[in-house]
Amino acid sequence: MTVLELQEVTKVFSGRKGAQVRALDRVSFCIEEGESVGLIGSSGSGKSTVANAVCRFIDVTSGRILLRGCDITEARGKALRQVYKEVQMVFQSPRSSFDPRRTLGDGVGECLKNGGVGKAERRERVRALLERCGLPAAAADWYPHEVSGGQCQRAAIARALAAQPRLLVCDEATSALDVMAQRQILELLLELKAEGRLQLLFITHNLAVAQQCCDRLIVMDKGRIVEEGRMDDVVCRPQSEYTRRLIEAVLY
Amino acid sequence: GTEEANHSAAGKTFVMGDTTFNPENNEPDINPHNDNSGWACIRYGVGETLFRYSDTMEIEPWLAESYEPVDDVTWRIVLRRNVTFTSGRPVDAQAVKECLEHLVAVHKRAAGDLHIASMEADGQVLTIRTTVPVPALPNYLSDPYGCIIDMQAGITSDGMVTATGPYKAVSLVSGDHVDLVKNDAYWNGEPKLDSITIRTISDGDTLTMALQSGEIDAAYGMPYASYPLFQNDEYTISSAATSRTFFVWMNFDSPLMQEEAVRKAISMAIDKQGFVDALLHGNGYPAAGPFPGTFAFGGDAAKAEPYDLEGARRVLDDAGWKDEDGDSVREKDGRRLALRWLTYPSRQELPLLAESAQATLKQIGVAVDIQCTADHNRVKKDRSAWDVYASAMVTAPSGDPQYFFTYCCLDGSDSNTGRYHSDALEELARKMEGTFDPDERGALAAQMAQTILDDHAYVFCSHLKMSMIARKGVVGLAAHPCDFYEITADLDKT
Amino acid sequence: MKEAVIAYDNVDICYDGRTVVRQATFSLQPGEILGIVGESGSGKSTLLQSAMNLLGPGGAVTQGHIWFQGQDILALSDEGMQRLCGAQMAMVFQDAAASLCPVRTIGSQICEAAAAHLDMGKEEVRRQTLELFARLGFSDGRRVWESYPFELSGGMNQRAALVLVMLLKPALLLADEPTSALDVCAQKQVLDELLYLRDQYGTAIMLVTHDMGVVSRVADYVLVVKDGQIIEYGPAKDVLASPAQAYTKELLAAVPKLRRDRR
Amino acid sequence: MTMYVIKRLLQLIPILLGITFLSFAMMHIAGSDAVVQKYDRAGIAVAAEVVAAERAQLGLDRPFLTQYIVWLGNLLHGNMGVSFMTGRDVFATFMDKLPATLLLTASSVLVTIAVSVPLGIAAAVRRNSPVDYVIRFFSFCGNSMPNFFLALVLLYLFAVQIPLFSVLSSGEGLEHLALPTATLAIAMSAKYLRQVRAAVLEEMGKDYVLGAKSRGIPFSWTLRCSILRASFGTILTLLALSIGSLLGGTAIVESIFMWDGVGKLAVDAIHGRDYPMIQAYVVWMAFIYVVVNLLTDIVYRIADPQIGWKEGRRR
Amino acid sequence: MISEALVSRKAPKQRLVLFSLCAAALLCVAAFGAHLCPYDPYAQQYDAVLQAPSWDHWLGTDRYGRDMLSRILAGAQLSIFSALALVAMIAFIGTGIGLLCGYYSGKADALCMRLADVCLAFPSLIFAMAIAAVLNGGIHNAVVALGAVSWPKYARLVRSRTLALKEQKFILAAQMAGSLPRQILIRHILPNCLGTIVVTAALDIGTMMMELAALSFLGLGAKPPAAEWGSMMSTGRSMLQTYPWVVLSPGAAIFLSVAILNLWGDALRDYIDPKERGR
Ligand SMILES: Nc1ncnc2c1ncn2[C@@H]1O[C@H](COP(=O)(O)OP(=O)(O)OP(=O)(O)O)[C@@H](O)[C@H]1O
Ligand SMILES: Nc1ncnc2c1ncn2[C@@H]1O[C@H](COP(=O)(O)OP(=O)(O)OP(=O)(O)O)[C@@H](O)[C@H]1O
Ligand SMILES: [Mg+2]
Ligand SMILES: [Mg+2]
Repeated sequence: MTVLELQEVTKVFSGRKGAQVRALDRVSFCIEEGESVGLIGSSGSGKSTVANAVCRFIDVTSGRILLRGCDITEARGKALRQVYKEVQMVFQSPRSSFDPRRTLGDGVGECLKNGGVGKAERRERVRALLERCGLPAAAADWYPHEVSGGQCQRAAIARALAAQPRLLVCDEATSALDVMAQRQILELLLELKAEGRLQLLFITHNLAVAQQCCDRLIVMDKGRIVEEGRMDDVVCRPQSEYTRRLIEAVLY
Repeated sequence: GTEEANHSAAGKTFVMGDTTFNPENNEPDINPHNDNSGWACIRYGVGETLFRYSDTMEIEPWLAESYEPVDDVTWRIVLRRNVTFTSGRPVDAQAVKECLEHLVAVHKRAAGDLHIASMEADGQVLTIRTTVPVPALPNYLSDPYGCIIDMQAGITSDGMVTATGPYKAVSLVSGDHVDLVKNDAYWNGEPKLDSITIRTISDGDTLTMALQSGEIDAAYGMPYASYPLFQNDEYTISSAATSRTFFVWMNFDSPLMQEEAVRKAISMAIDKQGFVDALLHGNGYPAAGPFPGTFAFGGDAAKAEPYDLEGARRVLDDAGWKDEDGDSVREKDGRRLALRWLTYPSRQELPLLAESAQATLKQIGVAVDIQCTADHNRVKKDRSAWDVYASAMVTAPSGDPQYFFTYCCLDGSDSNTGRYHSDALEELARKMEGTFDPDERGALAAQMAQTILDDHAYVFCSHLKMSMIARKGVVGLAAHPCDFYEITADLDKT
Repeated sequence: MKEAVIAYDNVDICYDGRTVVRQATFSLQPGEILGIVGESGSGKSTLLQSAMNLLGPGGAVTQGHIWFQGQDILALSDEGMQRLCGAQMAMVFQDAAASLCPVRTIGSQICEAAAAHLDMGKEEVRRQTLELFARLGFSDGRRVWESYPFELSGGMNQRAALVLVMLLKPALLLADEPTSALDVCAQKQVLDELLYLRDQYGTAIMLVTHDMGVVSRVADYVLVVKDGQIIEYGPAKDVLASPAQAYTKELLAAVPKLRRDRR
Repeated sequence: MTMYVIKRLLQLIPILLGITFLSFAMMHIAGSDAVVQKYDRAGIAVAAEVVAAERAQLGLDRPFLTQYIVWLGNLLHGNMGVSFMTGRDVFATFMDKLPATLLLTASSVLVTIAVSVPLGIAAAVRRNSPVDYVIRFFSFCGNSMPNFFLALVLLYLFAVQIPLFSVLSSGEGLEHLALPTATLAIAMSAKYLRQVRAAVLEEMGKDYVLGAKSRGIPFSWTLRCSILRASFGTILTLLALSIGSLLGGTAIVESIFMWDGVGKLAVDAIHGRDYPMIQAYVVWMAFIYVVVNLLTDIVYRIADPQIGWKEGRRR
Repeated sequence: MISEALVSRKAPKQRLVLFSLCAAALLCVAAFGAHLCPYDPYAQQYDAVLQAPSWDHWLGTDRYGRDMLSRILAGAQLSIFSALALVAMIAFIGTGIGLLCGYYSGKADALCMRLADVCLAFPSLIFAMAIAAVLNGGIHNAVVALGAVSWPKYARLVRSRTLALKEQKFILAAQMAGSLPRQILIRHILPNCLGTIVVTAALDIGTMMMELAALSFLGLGAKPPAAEWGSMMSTGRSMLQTYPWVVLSPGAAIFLSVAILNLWGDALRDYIDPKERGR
């Protein structure tokens, strides 16, 4: 069954002085059940915009977004909250995604609280989640401005996982992490994936990382999908010129 | 240097600050036919009336030479011969007739007072016929609205008029100032100043400081608290008692107030002297009856209850009002002796009176709940909402005593706010209507005043003292009991 | 030996009494590139920030000295610091977008920085910036110049922030994960630019990164930090080839590698 | 943007209808009318017929709704009626006094900005230092002093004790503007500078301030170009709000300084139940508010690029 | 450097404690002031009117010969609590409306804001008079009347903050966590506006004391002989030159309360900002 489907999604930002930026240009793809999709592309190619559109942070200019067959292109209010039970996102800039006046623990525990989980249990679960993402349990009492970029990112991942989503959108979720933390998170994601609960839309610049956790790869350039295919096919036999250049530039 | 040059160019100038000359007071200009603007017209020496009040508030001729009632409804008025308007037109009966015709056409209050049916002009002789007998017609014609103006010269859009006074207006900004210059052809002596500016200064404290800084030569309407600043050799204060009276109305619709003992106790428990001395800083006179001592029929002509707390307590004790529950408020038959005292703040003295009375009444075991509201007129109409109403009224605006009783105390009175009724008073009032002789009217007035005092229907607390403060060197500026006359040909500055 | 551009001498750094960096000692000569690696939260950013006195209200250097071209940075007045910052040493923040003012365009912020340190006309600044933008792989530099930070993608902001400091040609560049949000092509261009900067102007660079590929490509020296402690410090080749510490070995082993063969 | 402005200006119509109706209704609820009020103040009693005649003359004997509709109809013909208190044309009187109030308001706002923005910033930048405490001390003083008190003290000091200025203003001239402006500006600055301080402090905690510092941008530049620009919205909103209270608060100052403006006119009209004049004032205030708020909203949107011209995103 | 760091981190808490104590003392005076009076605050004595401050009467006497100090103590309750109640009310209502309007911007928002325009533009005097007519006098109704026209200030202020805040990432994150709008408003947006609100509200206390005094002219405020500070000040205004203590004593009382409450507000603002507070 298809978890997520984008049909001809186009997004045009109109700038201040009337300038228009076509951030997405008729983007269509889908994520099947049990499948994880990697999204790569040069910076500014519209990856975050895809993520934002999927999570309904921006309204798309045209096209449809379907979640398990339901049209969520214009979901609002209650319907949107229903969507967020299934879809979660890890933001590119983790620090600004935490309320500066609340602790990381509050942030992570927010969806549990909304779900009616009691205080003591919530505390326990938050600590467990943080530890699972490689943070000390004490991190629950830290404020966003007090932690390092990587620590904040881990908390953000913990927050997203707290909701037990079916689809996790990771916008460069691991690029601020050191390699060991990165591996730890990837293992966690793979584990969840293996349990069959989680589908990933994984945005990254690190092909190697994408290779580890994704089954399929989509390559974007200038708001368009230039290549799509099974991971290994794309990596070993890139079809487009752009993908080839991308793969060749990998250093390690 | 230049200042002196200015001075000589403008001649002798005089600046007067006045708090009342403004639209808020319905005195937007000096056109006597517009609302209360006649006050400004007459006060500032622009206009003059046919008759005027003497210092003892008796009518004497002014622009008129003499008058006589021909019958109950006919008056013959002979005008002075040598008077001209500043336009140059002589003041004759025709001019006066035109003026009065216009007045009654546009000024509702004047029309209601004068009841003019017709007028005849013949040289200097004006004959006025009224629809009903108006014994006080000369008094009404002395009201500021009766200033005689030249209707041919007309009324300017600024509200300036051409009249007969020692000064004539040259420019006027409503609510700000009016500039006057000397009327060289004045009939009654030569004005001594070349020009006068009347500045509207609505705020008492600004007035104080303007006088202190020497920007004005004289001031009208000084706040009481400022008097100590001017009680020295640098300034002269001229005062006169006016008929503006602070008094209390008892509400005869209120069960509490229907009881004579309560009314009597209240009238004995208001410290009039203390109020005048401490709160008005001496700018008033304790009142006995409705009229001040400057009137022949006023002052001690009527006797009020003296201030006597012990006596008041006895009165209440005797009437069965006792403080049984120890809350220092008396009660009887389960009712507390608590008065609702209605008053309003636009006269600054009224809240003071209320608080003063509250304190003294407390001492005799009467609680007072003060409702001091700008909206008193509406509250007043609901006679179940108050027991005592304190107000400030001019009791004899035209110098005639009938006015007060007619409007405030009789069954048919429009303003008998407390629904007071007395057969004796009705009888006396009927008598007064048919009496034309001023002395007889005065005697009747004294009787009437005594009647209402004996009934404890009103408590007259104080008459206001009207004062003007002038810098040293200003002469000829004297307060007048009727508060109409300020600037005269005698005014001078050295 | 030339005078070091920057030298840390037994530096301890605390936040609220909690020591997060201990006894850091190292130095950097002009034209050298130092790669700093280590797990997240180990104090890398803190190390960089301390060089610019940017630790914020709760942080402080509690021991040791930081010498910049022979001056004790910790003893410098605010004005002295302000003169050094930007012109002599400049920093690219980990969260580049947040370090840019949200209500001003990229262009105006670049002009501002140039006006503070360079004697250059506005047009000239713009020309040079656009040139740099192009070299860093922007297809439409002019739009970036006129954009507000929130209108740009993460990587674009990061490169814009980099251009901002490269324009000033500082003697020391503190780069906190300058390429983390960049795709590999752009990353390559950025690294080339950094090397160019070093070669052309002798800029010394402290580079914090998680990407071992980046370290091996550009760094002359490597510093490995763990829990605020420097556990390994030496020439990049040596450290990468034969790490002395177990932790470093683990770190290297954990680097994900792209499998290019078909399974 | 043009659409936006047009839309907002169109909204003025229902506002005017609502507010004039409301004030009309309220004045009626408040009881007593112009005639009663007049005799009351004068302290003289008159015959009921006289009162009735005067009321009829002013149209006060008609039902309340009729009065309002008549007034509205006249307004559509560009006629705001004549004042109950002075018998003069309301519009002419009002327009006559408006420039004085505008001048006073404008000068006070300018002085307020000139005083409070720098001081507010200084207090924020040097917060919890002696400078900050001194500035705040004066702000508390200004805040706990009623306007009349300040006005009297200023007059006493600078016109009576040290005769720098005259007590009575004789119309134009900067020196006459000085004291009333000072009174209003001191009171307003006292509030405003604290709010500027708060807004600037808020902004100073943001990361980009550190960023600018790291680039060696002098703090004054950051302050001017970034911090102020970012807190501009809040500062401006506050300013717009205080312009309103300023316009309302000029009455007392106008009467103390003999400044012949609309503030005093309005208060007198309210006390005298001079409906046509009150309506003129209400219309004017509504207009001013809508325009000031519109301007703020426009400037706010220009200053904060993240808020677009569409009324924000709905969720 | 170390000590400086420590001072700046600890200070917000210390300041908050200090000013909270001051504020508590003020409220105690307000609550129990009536019992501390050296004289009967209502006893008139015409032989001792307008006496200058002396050992017998520390702050002098007023024109009825009442002891000023006693009156100020006795009036503290009414003055402080009514101003506090009023400010609390308008801050509460205004903030609520501002939050909703800012968050849900749309037709309702436009409507509310125009309503706010109307309220702001509406001469409060007229409104107060109407209230006086309908509800009769008394300080409670004065509070209601003033409240009804003063809330828009907070509404506008909070709305503009909300507009800016709701675009922030952490609000998006909260939405993702399934928080209802009301939860987002209360948990995230409100705390982030609180600084501005607290500062403005603390400032408003002095203003409102004066406004309440102005209404007493209409018969809406405190009833005589109650000693409300604002009214004491305005009724004594013309004595500024001759008997200054009559005006200055209540003025000083107002100043003191305003200063304490403001300092407390600032300290609170600093404290609720975790960046200032430290761990
Ligand atoms: N709010 C906005 N207003 C205008 N333009 C925008 C806005 N948000 C994004 N864009 C533009 O849309 C394009 C795509 O941006 P997006 O953030 O999706 O890129 P990305 O692929 O995530 O890049 P990166 O890897 O650098 O994060 C960019 O050109 C960007 O400038
Ligand atoms: N302002 C602060 N107040 C208190 N503690 C802080 C503050 N900033 C950072 N820390 C703590 O200091 C330690 C080091 O943080 P730092 O930002 O230097 O880490 P980092 O090495 O840069 O990590 P990353 O790679 O994740 O960015 C962390 O444990 C962090 O929690
Ligand atoms: Mg992105
Ligand atoms: Mg870091």
